[in-house]
Amino acid sequence: MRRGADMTPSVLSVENLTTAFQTGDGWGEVVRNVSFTVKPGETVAIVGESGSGKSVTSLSIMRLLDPKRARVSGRVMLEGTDLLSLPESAMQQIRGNRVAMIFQEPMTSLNPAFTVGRQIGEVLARHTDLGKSQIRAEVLRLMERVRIPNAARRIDEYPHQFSGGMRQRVMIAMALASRPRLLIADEPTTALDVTIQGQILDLIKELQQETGMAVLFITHDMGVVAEIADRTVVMYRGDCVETGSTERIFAQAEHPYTRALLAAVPRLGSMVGQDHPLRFPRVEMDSGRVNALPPVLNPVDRQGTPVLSVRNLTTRFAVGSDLLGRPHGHVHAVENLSFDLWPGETLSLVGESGCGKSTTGRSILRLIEPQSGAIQLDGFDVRDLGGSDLRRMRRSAQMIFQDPFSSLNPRMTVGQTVAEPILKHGIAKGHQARAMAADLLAQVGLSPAMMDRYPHEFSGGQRQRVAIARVLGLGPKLIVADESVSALDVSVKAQVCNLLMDLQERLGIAYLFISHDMAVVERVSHRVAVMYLGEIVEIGPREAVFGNPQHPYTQKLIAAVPIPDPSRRGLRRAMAAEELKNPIRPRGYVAPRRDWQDLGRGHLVMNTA
Amino acid sequence: SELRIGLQDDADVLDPHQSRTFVGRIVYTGLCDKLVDLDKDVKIVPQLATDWTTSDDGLKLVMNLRDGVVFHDGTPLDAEAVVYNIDRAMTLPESRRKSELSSVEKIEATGPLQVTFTLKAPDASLLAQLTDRAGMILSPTAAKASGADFGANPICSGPFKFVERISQDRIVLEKFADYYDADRVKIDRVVYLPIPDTTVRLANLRSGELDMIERVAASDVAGVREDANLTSQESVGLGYMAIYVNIKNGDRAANPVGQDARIRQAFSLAIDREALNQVVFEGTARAGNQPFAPTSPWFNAALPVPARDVEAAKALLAEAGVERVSIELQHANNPVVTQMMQVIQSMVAEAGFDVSLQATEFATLLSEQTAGNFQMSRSDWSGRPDPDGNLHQFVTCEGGINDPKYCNPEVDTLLNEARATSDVAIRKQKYDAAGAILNRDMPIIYLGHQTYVFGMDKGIEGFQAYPDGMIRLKDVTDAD
Amino acid sequence: MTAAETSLALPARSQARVWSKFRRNRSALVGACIVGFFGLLALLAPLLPIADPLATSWSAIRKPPAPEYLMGSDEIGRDILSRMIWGAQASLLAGVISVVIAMLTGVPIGLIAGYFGGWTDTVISRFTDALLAMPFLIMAIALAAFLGPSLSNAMIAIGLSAMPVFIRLTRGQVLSVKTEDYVEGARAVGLGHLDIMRRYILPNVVPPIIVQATLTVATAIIAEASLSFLGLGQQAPAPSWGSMLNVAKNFLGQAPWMAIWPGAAIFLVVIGFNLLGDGLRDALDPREH
Amino acid sequence: MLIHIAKRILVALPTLLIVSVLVFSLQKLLPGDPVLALAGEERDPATLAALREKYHLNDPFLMQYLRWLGGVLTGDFGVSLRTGQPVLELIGQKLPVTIQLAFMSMFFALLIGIPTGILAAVKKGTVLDWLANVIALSGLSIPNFWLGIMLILLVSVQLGWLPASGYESPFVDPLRSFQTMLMPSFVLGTGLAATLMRHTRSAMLGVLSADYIRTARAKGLGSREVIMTHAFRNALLPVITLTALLFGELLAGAVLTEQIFTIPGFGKLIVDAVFNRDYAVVQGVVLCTAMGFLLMNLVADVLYVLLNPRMRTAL
Ligand SMILES: Nc1ncnc2c1ncn2[C@@H]1O[C@H](COP(=O)(O)OP(=O)(O)OP(=O)(O)O)[C@@H](O)[C@H]1O
Ligand SMILES: Nc1ncnc2c1ncn2[C@@H]1O[C@H](COP(=O)(O)OP(=O)(O)OP(=O)(O)O)[C@@H](O)[C@H]1O
Ligand SMILES: [Mg+2]
Ligand SMILES: [Mg+2]
Repeated sequence: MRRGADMTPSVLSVENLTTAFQTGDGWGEVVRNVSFTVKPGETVAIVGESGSGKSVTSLSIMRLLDPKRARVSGRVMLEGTDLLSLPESAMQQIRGNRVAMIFQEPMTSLNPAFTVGRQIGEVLARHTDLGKSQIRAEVLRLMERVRIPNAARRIDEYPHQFSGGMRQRVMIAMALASRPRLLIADEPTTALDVTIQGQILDLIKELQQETGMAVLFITHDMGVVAEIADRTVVMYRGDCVETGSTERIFAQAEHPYTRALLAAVPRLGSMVGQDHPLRFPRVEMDSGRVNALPPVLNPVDRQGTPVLSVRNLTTRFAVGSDLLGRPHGHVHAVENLSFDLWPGETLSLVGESGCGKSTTGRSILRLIEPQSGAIQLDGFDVRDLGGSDLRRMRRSAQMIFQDPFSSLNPRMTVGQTVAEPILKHGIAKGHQARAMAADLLAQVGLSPAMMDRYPHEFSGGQRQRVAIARVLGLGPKLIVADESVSALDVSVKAQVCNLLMDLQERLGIAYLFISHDMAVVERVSHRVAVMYLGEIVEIGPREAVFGNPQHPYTQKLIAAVPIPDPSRRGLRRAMAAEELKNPIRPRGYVAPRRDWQDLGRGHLVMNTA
Repeated sequence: SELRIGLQDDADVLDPHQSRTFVGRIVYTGLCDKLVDLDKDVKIVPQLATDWTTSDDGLKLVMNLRDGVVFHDGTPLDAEAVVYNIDRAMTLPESRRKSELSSVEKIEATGPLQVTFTLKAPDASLLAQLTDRAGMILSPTAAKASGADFGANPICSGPFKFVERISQDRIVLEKFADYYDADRVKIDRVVYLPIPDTTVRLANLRSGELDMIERVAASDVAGVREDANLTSQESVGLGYMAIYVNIKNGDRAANPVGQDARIRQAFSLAIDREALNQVVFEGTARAGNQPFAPTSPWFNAALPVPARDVEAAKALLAEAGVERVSIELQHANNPVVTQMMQVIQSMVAEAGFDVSLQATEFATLLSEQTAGNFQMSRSDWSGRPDPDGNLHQFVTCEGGINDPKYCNPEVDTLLNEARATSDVAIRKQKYDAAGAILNRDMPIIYLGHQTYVFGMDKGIEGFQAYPDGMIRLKDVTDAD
Repeated sequence: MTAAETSLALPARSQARVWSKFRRNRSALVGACIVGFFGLLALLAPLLPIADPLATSWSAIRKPPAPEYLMGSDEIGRDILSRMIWGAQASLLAGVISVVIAMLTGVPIGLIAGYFGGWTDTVISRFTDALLAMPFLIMAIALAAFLGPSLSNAMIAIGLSAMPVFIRLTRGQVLSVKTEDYVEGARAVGLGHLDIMRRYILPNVVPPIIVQATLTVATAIIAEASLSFLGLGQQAPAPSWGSMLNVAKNFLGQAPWMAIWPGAAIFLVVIGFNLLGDGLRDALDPREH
Repeated sequence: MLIHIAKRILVALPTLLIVSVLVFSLQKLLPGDPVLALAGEERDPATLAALREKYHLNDPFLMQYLRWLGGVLTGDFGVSLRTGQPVLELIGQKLPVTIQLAFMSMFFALLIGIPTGILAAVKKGTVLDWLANVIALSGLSIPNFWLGIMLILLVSVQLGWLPASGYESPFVDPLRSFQTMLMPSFVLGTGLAATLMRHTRSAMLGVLSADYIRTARAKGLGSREVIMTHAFRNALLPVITLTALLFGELLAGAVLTEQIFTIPGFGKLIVDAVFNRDYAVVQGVVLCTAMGFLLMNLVADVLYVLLNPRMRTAL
């Protein structure tokens, strides 16, 4: 049906769209001469790395940019009307009505002060003549349509009472309310867990089939593109470098940038038969040539003493408190966790949001106080350490955080940031420390000339390198990398992963690699532990867990990962809409006894009840 | 008709025996009659007492009381009531009247409407004391019932009776129908409203919110006089404005000004009192150099208000062997006093005094002054009808308010003698003699005398300003 | 370098940038000019060819502005212009120093309360509440009595009574900054509490404090007037804008100019400080463009 | 919710205790002898001694404090040294006045501060922003006494529109009560408006850049609706907390304003009490204002919770 529709008039036709922003010194163009069309019932994806102008393009179409700071030129034709020349009041009639939009951040895109029912109903109140009760009925219908369970009850709840995936459904319901001709989805699944992402993508596809609306889908994830888009527009630094059918782009991309982009995408299953973690290939930007890099060959001696040994670790957070200050219950964030990690090894912790991955990492470094359990770290008994010992211990174990934007002090220069731990631990002084910092920056591939810059003057990948340089100065034996590459673009993600692997090979550092990105995990780890509601449900060598997943949860997790191959599209399994469970237990709850089945070579699986 | 009067302050407790504020006395003028009253010339005239005689030795004072007077609660006024009141004023622990009545040995009812005071020593000032709160007669029934809490619901025998009081907001009185002189009371209701800010007080008068205000600021007097809707009345007060010099009250007296009378004289000579009056009071006050205003019969004409003489002042300083004198001067922090002190500061600077001013909040000023923690201190005295009240307690060695701790037996003798006789000519002679000594020793540098200026609506008639600054409401009519 | 890295243009060095950002901010510049102007007046008062601010003249009581007295004369015949210029000293000092005192005491206490939490926080918070509930007048008179009357003690009194607001404000900010990753990061690399508070938390809680400080400058300048009335602030006859206003209020009808000049000056300075504060906040924030 | 309120009240108790200890100690620091201030021109030593005895001024500090505290706990706040009235009665007389003044002033402050704050945020960097700032700041930098007297001279004396001063209870004469309070509460309100405006502005600026504002606009809502419902509702939260804090400042400002307009409220009561060293009154009034202040904070806290679904549903 779609192929044959080439001659139908397009819903949206963008011609030579150029957007410039007012900056300190004049106007800077961030989107240049972008042209594409979207036909009814068609899905067009815009891909490109962070900052390439995808969002600006969509916001320009919707005229949501501040006209005082942004200048948009070109033509944006929506079924024959040029949106750019409409007066603002007419544009308000179009927004939310003929064109609807959903945004990346489900957590912040809904107004926390109003119920979801009201927020969905607002669109109807604005664009239809329905009465109050009719609106409510319609909202209910919409909520059911986007498969929100218990819609009748949840219509009067507030956004914070919804999980990320459910909020995104609310956003979609809001967008669909007035049956738009075109839906613009700006990275609608980026912030979601893989399983939830799969559900949302399914939903959008389904709804599109029902209504025949056109979808403009913005993403940086090639797997998602392959799964959803009929045609693809590739953007690179504000330019549209390539447009074509998704199959063609994946099969024979013309522009080197597109090829580089595709090469950098980690593919689940590509590690079959590999014994060691494998570096990402390096791509030459101008030619698009791909050079494979060698695997990480450092030895892991599992006979020796582990650098980290965790036994029965439990961490809980109190929730609420009554008049006497006693909590109503506890979040059982980490429950009875045990594992070992040897020098030079990467153990990945995977699992959905809220399953306790970060809490595990933070407990090990004593950034929060665990309830019980034993932690041996490089000879320290972590749970028994006092002030000065704790500080010495911290030289051995370090942490890198997920969000490169919030993990560096915005008011300290990068040089100061990197030199500070060196100075504080008395490793070096004055000029020497500065020289060391420069050296560390060089080690992570940054120019020492950047030392006097502030974090906001770096890209996300660079910041993550700074964060790594900073902890390297202390010569750690263990680094807890908490989603350290999750927020990065594919190419940058590859670089940072490669950097981590280089350092491991050179310095024998052990990583506790926390991530929900299964494809990356498969590439970098020696062993993998799968967490679910605070517990490890499956742990074992990477090839065993990925090749022979035993626990149903592990299987589900792997199945949900989108595959960057348009030809394998449609293999998706219908997944039930569900919310992530929260490990909150009432006061006095006793965790059940668990036992694990040993499948050999250290592959353990929790027995399901 | 209702009369709304703006007062400068809120009255304190409405018990004449316990109260101490000037505005409180204004309220009593309507509320509580006294044994005797003052006339415009500060002569003592009958009020509740119709006539009185003093024995020749001056130790007995016999008073005959008016017949047919009743208190607001209906209790008739008789000799027993007066005896009860004077006893209460002398013995109630909270009484502030004790020193005023200190010369009284006892009081007895010597007839149904006659009382006899027996004195410890002759006291010419006693009658004058009885023109004020010491002579106010409360209903004994009410006073016995309420004890020290009389102020919550005061019951006297004045032309108006108490209705209500909301502290800091208003005190309301209404005409007492059984008043013995009721015909002369033409007002039905009086409301006293405390409004401390002079500008605001005047604004209220102008806008018609008030019918009368007391103590119009000097800077506003001209405006009131020019305003066609307003009239004004004024009278030179009984009190004085002065600077007290620490002569012997503790360590802080050890300074040139405290130790050398010539330096004090120089200070006094360096002040242009008339200019002070013009600049600060726009000419409404009186320049002065004695505890009595030049308009008072007790004024010592032999010591006229000196003209400023900077050269003479310098000469005196030279004689005392100093060229410049540094001195600290504390004063109350109200704007007029502050203005006045700055003028004085700049005047005496030319003669060689480096005065550093210390604006002090009033309660602090009082206790510092008592404690002797001052070099010079600027303070006012509201004045008493009898000359004794303006002098004795300030300058006699044991005087209760002798904060400079000045002590000169000669002065003590003169003032005690003046107190003991009721012969006006002899008293005048003694006060003149004491005044001459004080003018030489100068523990207190008198600066002048304030005038009470009342502003009122054109419609108010029959009001007379008295030197004691009280608002007497008999015969006052309100045209609106 | 890779594509993503080069996409950012290299800016000039940071200090220079703060300065240039500040200079480009027009309202901040206006603010700086106003404050600078009055500051300069205050500093240069002794050198300017103006009348003695203390010299009285009985023949020129409350004269309206005229060539001889450009801003008129006051209630005892002093030149208001020169009193305005000399008064700038006391008023600016009162405004600035007391705010500095309030910040120097309030910010560290708030920092400690917010950072450590628990009992420390509870105790400090209760005390702060108590201080906030305490009337300024009582604190001021008591402190005056304790410290003795002078301009500098007035500043201390004003500063201390403005302190609790800074404690609260700082504490609230710290509570939100404390949860940032970079603070946890600092803990993870083994920095001590002092370092974390000083280098990680403090700089990031400063912006709202600057705004509060510039607002407090206004209150402080006016508070100085009410304190001098209590014998605590600038002692007569030395001038301050606040005390000039205080005196002027008794002559509003007869000599309005006595109030207009100091009133206008306070107004301008307050505006100046607020604009300056806004500009400073924006310029200090490396993230703002 | 009830538990939350109960907890907040429990927390307020120690604060009140601290306040009472602080006032008590500060009073002891005050120079000036209460008895001298009381005695006036009378200095008879026996009288002074009797007064000292009567008011237990010779007792040790701790005794005095405990006696007072014991009294307060049994509902006896002592009597005014100056007027002899029971302190509780005085407080009862002034409390309605102060409450009326406080709320009317707060109304003015909000009326001026919030719209200008919103306007300034929405029009950030424009002339309107500047103007709103100037208006709000002028309220802050014009001293209350000055504005008050100017208004009296203009509105009452020149135009004769409103009474120059005084107070009337709203239960006796609502219209006049409103009229007498109009100017004082305006004067008091303008002083607070600046702070409110500045904070509203910055809260609005923060909210206006939030994602959900973009969502609201993407729905096709008009800018009015976006600003007034979506943005303002969220910007309101920090402003509520601030408003409660401002009640403290309001009481401080009330001192001068009540003086000028001769309103018999707490401000005037406390000034007179301090100047007369009327300790029992100072003590009682401060405790009472502290309670009021804490109560406002509690109300703000409850409002905050009610308006903040995130917290409301957590309770
Ligand atoms: N309001 C703005 N003012 C100035 N520059 C802007 C503004 N919004 C975006 N830009 C710039 O425009 C460029 C394109 O940004 P855009 O948000 O479209 O990127 P994107 O492709 O959506 O990236 P991401 O994947 O990170 O969302 C970036 O360099 C960004 O810094
Ligand atoms: N400080 C805290 N107080 C209370 N609950 C907490 C706290 N930190 C984490 N939790 C809860 O503990 C659980 C585990 O959180 P954690 O951050 O470890 O999850 P995660 O696996 O890292 O998730 P994500 O992938 O979203 O980062 C979650 O339910 C979370 O809400
Ligand atoms: Mg984007
Ligand atoms: Mg996490």
